[in-house]
Amino acid sequence: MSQSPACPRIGVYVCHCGMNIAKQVAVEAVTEFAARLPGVAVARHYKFMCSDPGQELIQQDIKESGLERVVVASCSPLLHEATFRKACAAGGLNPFCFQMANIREQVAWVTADKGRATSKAKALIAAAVERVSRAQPLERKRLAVGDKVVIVGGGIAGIHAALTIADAGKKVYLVEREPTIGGHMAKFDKTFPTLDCAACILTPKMSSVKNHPNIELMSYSEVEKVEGFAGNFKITIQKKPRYVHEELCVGCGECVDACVFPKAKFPSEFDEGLALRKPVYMPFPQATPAVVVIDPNTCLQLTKGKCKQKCVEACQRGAIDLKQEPEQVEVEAAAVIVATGFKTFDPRGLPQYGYGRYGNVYTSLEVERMVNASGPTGGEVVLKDGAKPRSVAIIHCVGSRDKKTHPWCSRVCCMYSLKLAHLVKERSGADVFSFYIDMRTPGKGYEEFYDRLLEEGVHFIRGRVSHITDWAMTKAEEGKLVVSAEDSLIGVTRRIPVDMVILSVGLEPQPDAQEVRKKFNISCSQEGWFLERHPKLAPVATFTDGVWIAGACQGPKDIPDTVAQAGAAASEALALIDKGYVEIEPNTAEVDPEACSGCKTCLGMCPYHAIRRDEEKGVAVVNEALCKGCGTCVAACPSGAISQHMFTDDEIYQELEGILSYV
Amino acid sequence: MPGLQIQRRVKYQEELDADFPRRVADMPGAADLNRCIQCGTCSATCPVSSFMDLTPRRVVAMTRAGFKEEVLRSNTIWLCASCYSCTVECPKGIKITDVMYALKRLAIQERAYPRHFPTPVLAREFFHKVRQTGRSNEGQIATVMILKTNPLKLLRQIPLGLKLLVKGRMSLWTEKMSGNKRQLQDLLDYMDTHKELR
Amino acid sequence: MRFLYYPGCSLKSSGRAYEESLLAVFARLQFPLEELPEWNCCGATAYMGIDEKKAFVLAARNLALAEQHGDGQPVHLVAPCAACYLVLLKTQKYMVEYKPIGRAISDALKSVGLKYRGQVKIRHPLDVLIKEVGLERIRAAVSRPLEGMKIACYYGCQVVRPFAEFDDPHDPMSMDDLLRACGAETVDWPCKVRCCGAMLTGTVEEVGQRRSYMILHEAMRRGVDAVATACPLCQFNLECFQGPMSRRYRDQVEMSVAYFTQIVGKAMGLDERTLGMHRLFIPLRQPPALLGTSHDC
Amino acid sequence: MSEQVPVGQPPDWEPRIVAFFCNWCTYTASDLAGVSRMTYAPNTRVIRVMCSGRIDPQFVLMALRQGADGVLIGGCHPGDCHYQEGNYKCLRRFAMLKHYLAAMGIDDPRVRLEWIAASEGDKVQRVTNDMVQRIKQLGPLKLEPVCQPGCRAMAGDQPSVGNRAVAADI
Ligand SMILES: Cc1cc2nc3c(=O)[nH]c(=O)nc-3n(C[C@H](O)[C@H](O)[C@H](O)COP(=O)(O)OP(=O)(O)OC[C@H]3O[C@@H](n4cnc5c(N)ncnc54)[C@H](O)[C@@H]3O)c2cc1C
Ligand SMILES: Cc1cc2nc3c(=O)[nH]c(=O)nc-3n(C[C@H](O)[C@H](O)[C@H](O)COP(=O)(O)OP(=O)(O)OC[C@H]3O[C@@H](n4cnc5c(N)ncnc54)[C@H](O)[C@@H]3O)c2cc1C
Ligand code: SF4
Ligand code: SF4
Ligand code: SF4
Ligand code: SF4
Ligand code: SF4
Ligand code: SF4
Ligand code: SF4
Ligand code: SF4
Repeated sequence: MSQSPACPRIGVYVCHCGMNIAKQVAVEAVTEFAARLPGVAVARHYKFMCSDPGQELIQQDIKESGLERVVVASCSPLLHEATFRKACAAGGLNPFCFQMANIREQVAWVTADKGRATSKAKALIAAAVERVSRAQPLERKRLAVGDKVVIVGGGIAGIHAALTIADAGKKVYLVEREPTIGGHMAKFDKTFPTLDCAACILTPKMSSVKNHPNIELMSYSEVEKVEGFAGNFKITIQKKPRYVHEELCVGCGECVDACVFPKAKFPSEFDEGLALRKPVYMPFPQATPAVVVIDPNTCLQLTKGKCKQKCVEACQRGAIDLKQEPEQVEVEAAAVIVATGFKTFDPRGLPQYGYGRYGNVYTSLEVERMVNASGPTGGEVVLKDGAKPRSVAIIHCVGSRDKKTHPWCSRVCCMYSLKLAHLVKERSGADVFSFYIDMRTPGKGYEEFYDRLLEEGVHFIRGRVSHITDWAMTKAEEGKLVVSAEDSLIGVTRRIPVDMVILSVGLEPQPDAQEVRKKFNISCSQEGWFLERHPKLAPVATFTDGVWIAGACQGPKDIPDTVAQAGAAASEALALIDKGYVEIEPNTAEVDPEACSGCKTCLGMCPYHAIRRDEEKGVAVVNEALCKGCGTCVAACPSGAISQHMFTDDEIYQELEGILSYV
Repeated sequence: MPGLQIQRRVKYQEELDADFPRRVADMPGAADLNRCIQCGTCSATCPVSSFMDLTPRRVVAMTRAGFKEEVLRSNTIWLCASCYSCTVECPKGIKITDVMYALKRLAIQERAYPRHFPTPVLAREFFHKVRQTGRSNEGQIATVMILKTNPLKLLRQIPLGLKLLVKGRMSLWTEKMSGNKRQLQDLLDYMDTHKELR
Repeated sequence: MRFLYYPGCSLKSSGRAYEESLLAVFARLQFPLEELPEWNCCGATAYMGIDEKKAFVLAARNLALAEQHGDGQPVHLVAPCAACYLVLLKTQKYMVEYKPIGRAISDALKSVGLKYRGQVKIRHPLDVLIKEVGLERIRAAVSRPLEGMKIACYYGCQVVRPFAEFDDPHDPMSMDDLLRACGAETVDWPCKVRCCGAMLTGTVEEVGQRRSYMILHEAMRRGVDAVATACPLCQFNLECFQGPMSRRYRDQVEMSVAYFTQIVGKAMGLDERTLGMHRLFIPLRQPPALLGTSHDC
Repeated sequence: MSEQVPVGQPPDWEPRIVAFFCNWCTYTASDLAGVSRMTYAPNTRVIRVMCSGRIDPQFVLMALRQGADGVLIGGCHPGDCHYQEGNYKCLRRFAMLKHYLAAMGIDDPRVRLEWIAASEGDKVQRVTNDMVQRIKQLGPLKLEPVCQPGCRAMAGDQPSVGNRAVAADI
């Protein structure tokens, strides 16, 4: 067959994807169809195109049949375009002489009727064949990358990632919006399933962060703006005024004692409101940095503008500065790791559980503080009146597995409920009743932990609690909180009077997840968790190169999984830095000076100011290094002078024609 | 509406016997009761669970939760044939057969078994016979049992008894233990007098 | 090593054929079993339901006697009745596992001048035949191989469950191996260890007999000539209620149910009376090939 | 509810819809619909562009001219554009295009702009089904096949697949 440039030799490969595609699409028929399309020299179908033999098939045909263009009809290009481009390159073909037809995600998986799925697949393949005939060989450009990483969120995820990267000798900016790092884990006394002391394993890591020469800890700070791209981000960080000079304060606490408020008066955020603090305070003894902070909402000077400022007087180091202003810092980073964690469900949304109405209904997080030896009660489990509870109910799945709140399983609450059952029993000797829907304990040593709790004699009742009430129906219920549930394993409804109720609240995305996501140009799942590139194969990558996610911001998870992800994100960031460069997709715009009328329409279109006018020649010129390939200018040019590589008008019209020439 | 049976099905905590699970768990073999994960393997493997009012799994759950009345009055503990299937299959190593024994004993102690229910009666007969003679006599025990529980049935059993007699498989006199019968009785009496042993 | 024989109450009454055939087979194999003198009831199932400790003490007395009998030598106590076998094993085990039980039993034994140090090994005849005698010796003793005879081995509950270690509790094979060594064919069937109804056949007939019926029904469906048992209660339940069962379930139930020792004895050419064959309600069905012919010469 | 087939329309007629989806949001969403196995009407054929800002109104007109019965444009929600504001530009062009289409007598539901975020797989399903439904009610789009500059298929300088090999396969 003769090879004319107008009609290059095309190879078409139809993937079965096991049965994923083959079940809905008649792959043989589609292949026969493809074989008869103009320019197609080879058409094959194969079980798994992305597998090694599948890729070799392409390489071999390029070499043996002299293919000049390749079309693979398989899954989404977002998944495997890179794979097949590499295969083409390995076969000696320019990787951009390639086109993918998405017949899995957009055909086989979404089409009920087999016949119509087959037709749609044919149309998409016809389109790809038409389009690829117009494809042009292109070159990728390389850009050098920096060697610094910004990590957002100083929970265990952020801390672990920061230490990993810093230990590898790279600079880390750890941005935490609270006055201290530590996240949720810092609040716990013990962690399941080993019951090792949270502080014992966390605080050494926290102080390593503070002391590490490669880590710049930016607490009480938030990311304002992110510009740039993988390898070369420019990030603006806003430092909130602490009203204390961090570098001067040594955390002696003199100022706290001296404050005009003689007694702590305001609910402590760190202690979930179970303890009180002054306007100037240290969140908790091991806070990192070990520096006080002055709360602008309660400090007299900062609210009323009038105070004796005893604190200022007390500080011998002159660390307090009530006039401190927010500060903006701009840093460069090659990579970003977002590790902003989660928030617990607010049970006020479920009034039937009486949180906020009955004093002795607590959230799990409050009880975490209560059982903490350095917490507000010194580790004692006590009721509001100071007495020890004789019986305690723990309610699982509060705000989880419920269409009305959150449909998902929060994954850690079964385990932490078991942990709290153990701690409460140990500290108070109370009878503990645990109400669960399913006991979810998948993890190393987790089922064994459940077994241990069973043995300890916690009363497990399978049934979701309908309500908690102080309406007594019997003598024994008087003065108690009564928990109502069907004991679904025994088959009767039960009312159990208890002194204290713990609500095992679920995990939900941070309330500002949407704003954070926009800043970093990453996506959220429907529920609001940050979206990973692939749930199995790229769990810490995002769709934005150079931005990784780790920990509970990606979905509910426990500390072991969080740390695993943090390690993964850190090593992916390090891999990028180590590689030293990024490759830029050659989908940039180009102006044809012959056609350009110099009207300047395009200049205002480009969000990246990538186009300027060559005053001498009177035409527009695109700066390839700045162009990100959106194509907006192309659509705008009245003279049709701009084209976008990989998305030329020609290619798109061709694709359109392919689609419409076939039903 | 006539015929509509209405029963209160809620259980108040004070109606339960908080001590009951401990009493059961204190008996040999029943200690692991709490570790039950309610998987139901015991009920599924039990050859007679299809006739039980409470499946073995529910017996475990209810025992553990203190449903003493319901458990001791259930037919389950008497239907248990001691086949040990459940004990072998239980993923948590709970000796359910022993739990059933423990419950039988408690039911007898508390006189909470169905009147005229043959099994407890049979057990008592057996008990007396062994004390007298050191050995049991199946034929005699069975006869007494039937007389005490369902005398009419005895008539139906006559042909079988006769046949056994003819084949030499049943004797009307009791085979007695040779030798030191006193020793055996002393042994049993010792257990009675030393209540602290139980 | 001494092998003492613990008959238990059943082998002296309803299970007499078991004792007769067992002793005859062991004698033929020149493996003498000596009856434990002065033994008493093992305490068995029903007793557990009234007074567990007394049940244990009953069993323990037998163990103490056996140990005494050994004069310091290891003693094997062979208990053919499944219930006896289980109770003896259970007593031995619980005496060690549950300290209070162990202590109470020891004290009681002491009060009558007995002592048990745990030196007795409790064995089931199937265990002894396979592990001590060995299939080789058994094959050698077979004079009239049971060619063409198809047997369903029924182990029942308590022989391999829950304490025995000589065979698999789900799919025991010892009896199958034994009868195959005797030339018979054995079937792979799902009822080997399913419960026969135990005491319920007499106490709660509708429950107990249904168990037995289902087992026999399956045996008939699989076209066997006989069901071989290793427990007097199983044998009794499966054989003696076939009449009532046939009426209750409107299904003619007729199936030979014999002790495995009777069948082994047959293969060894032992005399019918010695094997207690005359005590069976339903004579052991034999394939025509075996009738009348004699391989003895 | 039975579907009403408008008079004069072949009973087995199925509308053809061309969809231009931006790479970052809507194309990802339609992948998500696939991953979530949400079945929907197979009438749409997606053309992927990097940004909805790349969509030239010409593309839409060309699609209609070449036989599409409808065109769906999908982009990121306002404020979410991967390229900051390409979707606003798209919106502006779309408004203009609508005027033009109205003048040409093309019914409103045939050309539709939807903001569909990467997480909104269900919206892809909903919008597609709804659009197919509406266009079915309108029946096939009948345009005078006027040949325009740039319409190479019509001008005959390019062999159309439909005209040649494929026809027999349908
Ligand atoms: C009651 C309870 C008990 C638990 N017990 C256990 C247990 O025993 N064992 C176990 O393995 N797991 C347990 N977990 C789960 C555990 O809390 C999580 O796995 C872990 O905290 C996740 O860590 P993280 O770093 O991803 O998130 P977080 O701990 O939530 O940390 C996120 C950090 O990011 C900061 N941040 C958030 N947004 C921003 C922003 N925009 N800019 C800057 N900083 C930001 C936050 O202030 C916080 O410091 C428990 C959870 C709960 C609710
Ligand atoms: C039936 C089944 C279904 C599953 N379905 C899913 C699912 O749908 N989704 C999901 O997320 N997970 C699923 N899983 C879990 C999934 O299989 C595991 O998470 C995953 O396979 C773990 O990968 P791995 O590489 O750690 O181990 P493996 O897949 O076990 O790979 C280990 C490799 O190491 C090799 N190897 C072992 N020892 C040596 C040695 N000494 N030297 C050299 N090589 C060695 C082995 O040959 C093997 O190739 C499923 C598991 C099973 C059993
Ligand atoms: S190429 Fe895509 S469609 Fe084909 S086997 Fe691989 S994943 Fe499946
Ligand atoms: S601000 Fe001054 S007084 Fe207060 S803790 Fe810091 S160093 Fe001490
Ligand atoms: S300014 Fe006044 S109120 Fe504020 S921290 Fe200092 S002493 Fe306290
Ligand atoms: S982990 Fe347990 S408590 Fe938490 S939502 Fe899931 S099932 Fe409910
Ligand atoms: S394609 Fe987009 S980024 Fe590139 S020059 Fe044009 S408008 Fe600017
Ligand atoms: S819009 Fe087109 S014609 Fe106008 S300056 Fe830009 S490239 Fe030239
Ligand atoms: S021992 Fe009793 S409860 Fe257990 S399976 Fe056998 S009959 Fe059922
Ligand atoms: S088999 Fe064991 S764990 Fe399962 S329900 Fe029965 S007793 Fe409980």
